[in-house]
Amino acid sequence: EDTVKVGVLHSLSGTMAISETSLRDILLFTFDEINAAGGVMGKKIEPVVVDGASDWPLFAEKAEQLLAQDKTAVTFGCWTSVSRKSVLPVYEKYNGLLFYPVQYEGEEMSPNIFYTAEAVNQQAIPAVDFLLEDGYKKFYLIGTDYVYPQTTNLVLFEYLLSKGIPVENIGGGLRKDADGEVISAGNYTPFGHSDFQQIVADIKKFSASGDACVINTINGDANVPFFKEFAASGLTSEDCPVVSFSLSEDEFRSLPAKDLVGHLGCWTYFMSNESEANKKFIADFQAWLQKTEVPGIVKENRVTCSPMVLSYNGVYLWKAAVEKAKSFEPEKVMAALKSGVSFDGPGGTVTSQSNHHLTKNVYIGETLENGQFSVIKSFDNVVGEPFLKGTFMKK
Amino acid sequence: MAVLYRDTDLTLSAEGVSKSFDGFKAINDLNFYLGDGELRTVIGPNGAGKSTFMDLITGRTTPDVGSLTFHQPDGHDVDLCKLREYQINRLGIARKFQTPSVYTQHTVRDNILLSLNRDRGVLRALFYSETQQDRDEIDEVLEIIRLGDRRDELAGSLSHGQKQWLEIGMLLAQKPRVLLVDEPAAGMSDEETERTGELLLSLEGKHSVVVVEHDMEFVRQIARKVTVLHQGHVLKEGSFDEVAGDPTVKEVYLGRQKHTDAA
Amino acid sequence: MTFFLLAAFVIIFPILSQMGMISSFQVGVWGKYLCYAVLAMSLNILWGYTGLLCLGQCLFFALGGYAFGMYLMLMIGEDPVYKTALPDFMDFQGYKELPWHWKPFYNPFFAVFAVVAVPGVVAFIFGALAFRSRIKGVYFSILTQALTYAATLLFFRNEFTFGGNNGFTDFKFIFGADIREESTTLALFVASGILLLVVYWGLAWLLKTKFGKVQRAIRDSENRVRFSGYSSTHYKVFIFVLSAIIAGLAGALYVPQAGIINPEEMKPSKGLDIVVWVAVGGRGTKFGPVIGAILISLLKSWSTRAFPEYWLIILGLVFVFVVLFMPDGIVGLFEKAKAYLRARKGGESDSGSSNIPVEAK
Amino acid sequence: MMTEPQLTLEGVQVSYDESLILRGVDISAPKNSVVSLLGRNGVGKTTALKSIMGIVPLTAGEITFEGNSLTGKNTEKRSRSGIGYVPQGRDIFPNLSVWENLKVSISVHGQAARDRLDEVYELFPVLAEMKERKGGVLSGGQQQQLAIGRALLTNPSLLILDEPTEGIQPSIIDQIEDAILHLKKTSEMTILLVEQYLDFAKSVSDHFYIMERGSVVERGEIALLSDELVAQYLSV
Amino acid sequence: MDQRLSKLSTRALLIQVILSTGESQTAAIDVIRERGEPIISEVVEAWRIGRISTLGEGEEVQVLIQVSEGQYEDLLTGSALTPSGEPKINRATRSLRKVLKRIVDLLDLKSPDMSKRIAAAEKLGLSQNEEYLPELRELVPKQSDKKVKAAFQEAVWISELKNGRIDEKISAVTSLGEVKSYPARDFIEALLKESREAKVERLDELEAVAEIALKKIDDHQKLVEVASTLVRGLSTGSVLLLVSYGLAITFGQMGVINMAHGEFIAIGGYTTYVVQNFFVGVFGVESAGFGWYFIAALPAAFVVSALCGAILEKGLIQFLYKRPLESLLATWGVSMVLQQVFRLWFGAANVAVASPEWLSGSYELAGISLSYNRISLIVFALIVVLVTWLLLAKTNWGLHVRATMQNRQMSSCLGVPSSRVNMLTFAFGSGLAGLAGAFLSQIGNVGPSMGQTYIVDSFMVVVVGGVGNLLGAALSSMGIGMLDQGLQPVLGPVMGKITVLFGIILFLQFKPGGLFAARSRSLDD
Ligand SMILES: Nc1ncnc2c1ncn2[C@@H]1O[C@H](COP(=O)(O)OP(=O)(O)OP(=O)(O)O)[C@@H](O)[C@H]1O
Ligand SMILES: Nc1ncnc2c1ncn2[C@@H]1O[C@H](COP(=O)(O)OP(=O)(O)OP(=O)(O)O)[C@@H](O)[C@H]1O
Ligand SMILES: CC(C)C[C@H](N)C(=O)O
Ligand SMILES: [Mg+2]
Ligand SMILES: [Mg+2]
Repeated sequence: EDTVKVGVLHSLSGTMAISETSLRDILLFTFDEINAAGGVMGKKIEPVVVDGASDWPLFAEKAEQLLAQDKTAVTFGCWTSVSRKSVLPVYEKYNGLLFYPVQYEGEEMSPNIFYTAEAVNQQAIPAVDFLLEDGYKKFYLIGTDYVYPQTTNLVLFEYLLSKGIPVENIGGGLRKDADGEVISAGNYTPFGHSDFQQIVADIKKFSASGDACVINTINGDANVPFFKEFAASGLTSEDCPVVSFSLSEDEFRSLPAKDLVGHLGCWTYFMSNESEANKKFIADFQAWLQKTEVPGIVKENRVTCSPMVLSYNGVYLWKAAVEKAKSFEPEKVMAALKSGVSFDGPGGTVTSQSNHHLTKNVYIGETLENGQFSVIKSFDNVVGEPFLKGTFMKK
Repeated sequence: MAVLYRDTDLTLSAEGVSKSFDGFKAINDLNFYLGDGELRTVIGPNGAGKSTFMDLITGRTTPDVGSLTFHQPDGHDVDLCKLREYQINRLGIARKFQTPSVYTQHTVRDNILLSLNRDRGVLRALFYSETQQDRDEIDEVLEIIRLGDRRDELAGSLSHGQKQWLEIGMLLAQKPRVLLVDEPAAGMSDEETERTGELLLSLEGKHSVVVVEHDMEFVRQIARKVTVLHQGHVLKEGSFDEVAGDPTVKEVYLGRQKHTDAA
Repeated sequence: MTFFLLAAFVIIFPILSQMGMISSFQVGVWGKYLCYAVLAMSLNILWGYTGLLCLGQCLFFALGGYAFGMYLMLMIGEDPVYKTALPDFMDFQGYKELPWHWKPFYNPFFAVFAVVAVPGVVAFIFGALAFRSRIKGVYFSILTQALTYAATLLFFRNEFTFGGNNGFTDFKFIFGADIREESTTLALFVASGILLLVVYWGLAWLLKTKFGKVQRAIRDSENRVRFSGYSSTHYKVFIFVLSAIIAGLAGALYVPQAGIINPEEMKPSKGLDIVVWVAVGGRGTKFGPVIGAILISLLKSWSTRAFPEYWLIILGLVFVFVVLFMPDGIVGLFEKAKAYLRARKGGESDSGSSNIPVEAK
Repeated sequence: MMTEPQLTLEGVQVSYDESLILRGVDISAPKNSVVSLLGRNGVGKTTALKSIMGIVPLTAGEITFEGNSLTGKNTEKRSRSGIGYVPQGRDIFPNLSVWENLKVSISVHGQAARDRLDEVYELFPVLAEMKERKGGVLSGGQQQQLAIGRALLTNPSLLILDEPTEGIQPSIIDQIEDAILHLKKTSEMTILLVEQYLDFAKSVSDHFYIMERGSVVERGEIALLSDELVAQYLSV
Repeated sequence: MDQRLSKLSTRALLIQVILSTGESQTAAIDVIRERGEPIISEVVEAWRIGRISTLGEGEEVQVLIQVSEGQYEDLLTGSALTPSGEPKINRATRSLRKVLKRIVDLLDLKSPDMSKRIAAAEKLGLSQNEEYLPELRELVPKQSDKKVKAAFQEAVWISELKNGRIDEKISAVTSLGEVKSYPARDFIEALLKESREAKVERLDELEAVAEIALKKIDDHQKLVEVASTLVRGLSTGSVLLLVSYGLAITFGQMGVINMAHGEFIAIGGYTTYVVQNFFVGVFGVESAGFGWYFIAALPAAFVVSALCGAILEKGLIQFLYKRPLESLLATWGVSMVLQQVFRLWFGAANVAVASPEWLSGSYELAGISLSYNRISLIVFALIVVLVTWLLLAKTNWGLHVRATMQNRQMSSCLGVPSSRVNMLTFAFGSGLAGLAGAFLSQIGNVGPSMGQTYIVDSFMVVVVGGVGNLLGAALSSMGIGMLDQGLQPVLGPVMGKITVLFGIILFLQFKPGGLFAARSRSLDD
């Protein structure tokens, strides 16, 4: 048998499809690219694509199907943390291997999952460092009401305090428990929230005295009404820049770019990266898009972005680890990963760490009118650290 | 000549009742007393408030002012305005509606079964099992309404007149103290109307009955005391002949009385 | 008859699995489907037989699931990330001790009690309010949808102490058994099967009682029922609570098999899914909901793997097809076929099969 | 009466679900006459009327109106071609006001209908009094009057009345009777009447048909409606 | 100062700023600071959004401003030009932009555009930069317009809070209190705090006036807050109204439980997107013509959705009038199909719809900020209500709709063309949904599942209003919108929304048939 089955587990329908379909696309591209170059240890990759349909129990079921029925050697998939959490027990039960490519709140390290994702210290912390350096003194926290934004903002809250920012300069509201300990920082909206009038009015007040910025962990398409409202209220990035963690080039395709010019993003890859590797990567991907026949893949105006590249890197890291371990056995592959394998990806070199995360470069970028980022600062070889909560507390 | 008014105890009395809808007085200072075992006929022009009055008694609507009292045999008086429909029904006041209303998705037999005068609480319904007596009662009713041969058909597939009969059967099955019968003869042939009349007459004495009808022949057949409602108020009360001879009643209601005269 | 078919299935399936003819994965999947079937039945007694279209049935399912999930979370012990007795998400959200309302859930009996009580009480309060004020028809439906929507938002909140968006996952033990063992999977399947049979039988019994008749009478003409001396409110509250409890039980058994419970499970769209199961299978039929839930889930499971890009279209067209050509669902089609065979001697039986209104022809 | 029939039913069959309700009904109503259709409860009178309106589909037979077959014409076309219908059970539009109920007819049938309005108000003064009230809250008899008025406004050449006197007070029944006789005299209208109120039927009709279990069993001029026939087919 | 530089024209200076780096750039900026020509802000803005590009290399280099797609102007001469090669976009660095922004703000102080002057004064005042104070002071008396003057004066006072002498501070605080300056609030509070904490020399008088001023501002702010909340409530209500009005017809009037309503909204959104792209193709993004795309999109969205509605009615819904509950199942299926069709056609990602210029920005009225798209939303909602009402209440068609919906069979018996009425009504309702989609594209997402966001809300609005009652739907959407916005400041968006939902549940306890319940005497309604 000269093929190896590989699972692709993303939502192609439902609310998360807006983000996840692009990851399916890039994965299929990567497989084709690897197969064209001779496959993995001589075996061609045979993708098994399933639709998790933004339905978390279905994710678990599909994961089990991939492992138990299709006997895939590895799975690339999941976007939301909850989907990852729902499949985690399945991978542990079958001792499988999952590559998770999207920035997340951390606080997790399953023996069966490899996180190519940005940890909080590879995205939120560098972004705040940059803002502090740039002279911003007031920080408004806003996010979607669930685990990732809440956790990230709590970490940032601690971090900002540790950097000497007074509490009153952290906007969005605080909630404390009975002992007076802060348990939530920031202003939160439900998923799919569409009415940001009040919040933007609040931000306008907050930023009136200058030197203020917004830290945005709103997830998914609620960003569109947020930025539309933000722009409509007359605020610009010079007055009060917004740094977002869930908006990549791919999301910009659906945002009116002119409302976003000058706002900031922080990722471990930008499409505008000048490296040769990246240029080739983009060109190959575009060429692949034109000739692929998978239904529902949009061919025009496609871009690449960090989650896509982290998916791409994941596949190559897996390939490298398989070749290092000389086995498709998930356990051995994971051991090889933990021992540290590297890949020169489009966003620079990434190296796997023993804590199941990656060492990678982090870039701060500024949004351009064409939906691209221009890099304004980079941090090289940042070591991914999933457990951050509490580490900045002085007292 | 039938006895017009037997000096019996009352079962139902309405005093000073008014009810208006968006300013329109459907019932206007109505006083009405129903004796125990009495058969009363109520007539009156379309829109006089006859059905509305029944609505008030059965709890479908509540009066704006006035009192509605049910006099129980044990001497207790119950204020009907405070009760919900099912509570009023459980006191023993049952009604046939002007447009036939039956359980269309149930068989004819089940329509009767559900109307039997048994404990109608939730738990009893769960652990209810049919007794021989129930079966007999059902058969008896089916016999009276002559739907025995259609007992297992869905009530929804009956014709208009058959539904009328079925609803009368449901009324009988409840064995109520007071029967309110709104236009029982509508849609029935003359023969059947007469039979309905006989049926109602046979209830007299055992049950109090209020019948609303426009069919004067029928009214004449069953009439004891007749009440004429007009514009929500009692216009006249008395024997059939007294009422039918009244010029106002003639004017607002009977018209030239061709058919009644002929009979 | 259908009961014995179901019973046979529930018995034979595990035997086949023991013989290695069915994978443990399949057992797990079918175990979930059985729970779905129970859930569908719980809606059917409300909608099919009482005419109360509840769009929030998923709420009761999820509440049962959450109640049992709390127990499962506590049973994880000190194993995963933080190595404390608290569930991980609590460490994660900075709790120092277990909130009071979590404590009794160490006791499995309490958990089972809560599985029944929580959905029951919620249904009772909501039902008593709604039915007393005679909310009915679509008003009732939309209200139940509002209720489940509000609950979803509430459960999404981190501070609601139920894990927010991520909900409960990574269960390890159930009644002392390792949840990942195949034998546990099988046991859960059997438990779901038994629940299904009991509910199926119970509902069949219920329908035959006078209660069942009153129920259907309420569906046809609730006012008439009231004027016949029945308190339709009491009946409706009773059936609503019963249905919620059944849904809760289904949810409780579902959660250990699905391995996750989170607020997504009570989203209004889930409530609609259940309605669709019932409608496709045959509303107001005993077997319809079971077959509808299982077939649709199977179709979804199969098509998301076989046609990941097209499955929504396939499923959507199936619904449209069912409505147009099987007005009484799959079961209705069988009934029609049976009736047709019976009546064939009677010559051309008219187009009655597709209730296409006359004026539209 | 030698005029050609305004309406004929030939061998009309109708069935609900599996059971045959009309088993070949033949009726013919001469122009400008009043024809009564009589029969016990459940024999299929209403069903026959519905089949004329096209509300229930025929399984066999043919209906001809003014010389044209109605087959294939939907209800709406039948109404427009001049058939007015007062159904059993009234079928008032409950949330339209009385005036709007009438206006539905006017809006379809135009000026001719508007001309009739005064006539209708004269016949049923209550409709003028209660113009603004919602149809659904009227009393039973008032609704019946509204239903008749509404049908008259469609300016029909064939008026179908299903138990029009049901629930109506005696004085107004008299007026309806007068109105029917008047219409017969002053217009070309043909009336097909289903009625349980025999005296009424007798006094307005020219012809009668008696139905029994889905078929017509007797027919003739109204004068021929003998007590024997009544006893045989109309009593229990 | 560099003599050579000051001889250069402003345009040439700008070119130097753009092309050079380091010292020579700084020098050029210093000179530009002295100039007051509007071209500076034009160029800076163009630079910010990536409209400045260079052509050629070395000595030959030309700096171009992009006027619109493919159209350039030579910066040096200001004349239009068709580039001979591919112009290379030149971008300002972030820090440079910040510096230039300040210059532009200063420049704007003298801009002929009033709103620019106001904005600049506001901004410079808030920066409390000592350097700007003299200029601001100097400019106050030169302002002829009252509003502008007030803005300049306020800016001066705010700046004085930090940079003035103590007596100036006190009078500034007092004056700011008088004009109830909102932006000053935090500064005054900071001043107060500073004074209180500085134990050595407490400035009692300053503290006293600061307290008074704060109170005045706060009181005023409360008023403004209430008014703003009202406006926001209106606008939220208008969104609800738009998304639910189509449903009030298809569901409320026709009884079709239309789960595909949301997808009709999406059809409207996508139509807008397509029209936008068409306009971009024909006119280019920059052209004046593009701004009109939205005007064209409105009827297009209506027509396309209405057509789809008509097809759906003819192909499916018409068979279900006797089985309304089944319409739920069928339309749910349709909704799934449509969503996936959107994904396959337009991609799974949302698509971008830009607001035309005239819908962006906002208008300030007595401290209440009214953004143009929200205002037009409210106006538009009003129009929709009016037109719908006129159609349904005043036309024969409306009468037929209502008659048909109440009793299909009977209306046919009276000659109402019921199947055509059905189709048109459904199409109209769907068209309204499409219109809503077009409008939503201006404030939210356009994507395959955009409709799902609104479907729960839409049904709620219709039910709270009383099924079948259009006025009820209008009132209930406004009510829910107000309640939502009223609660948000107190409870936050999530708890606010939850409270609204429970509020609705409670409301229906008292009004089980909605605001305007249809009353009926029939036993089985
Ligand atoms: N809910 C209501 N809203 C408005 N008006 C009402 C309502 N209920 C009854 N009415 C009015 O009250 C009057 C009395 O109606 P009711 O049905 O009691 O008359 P009735 O005497 O039974 O007449 P009929 O002999 O025609 O049945 C009518 O004019 C009717 O329109
Ligand atoms: N919707 C239906 N489904 C099934 N059977 C029906 C339906 N409607 C009527 N029938 C049956 O058809 C037969 C004829 O009914 P129809 O209504 O025509 O009688 P009718 O002569 O008008 O009686 P009535 O004088 O009581 O109005 C009845 O036996 C009835 O049971
Ligand atoms: C922020 C999101 C894009 C992904 C994140 N991991 C989540 O929890 O859903
Ligand atoms: Mg009446
Ligand atoms: Mg009839």
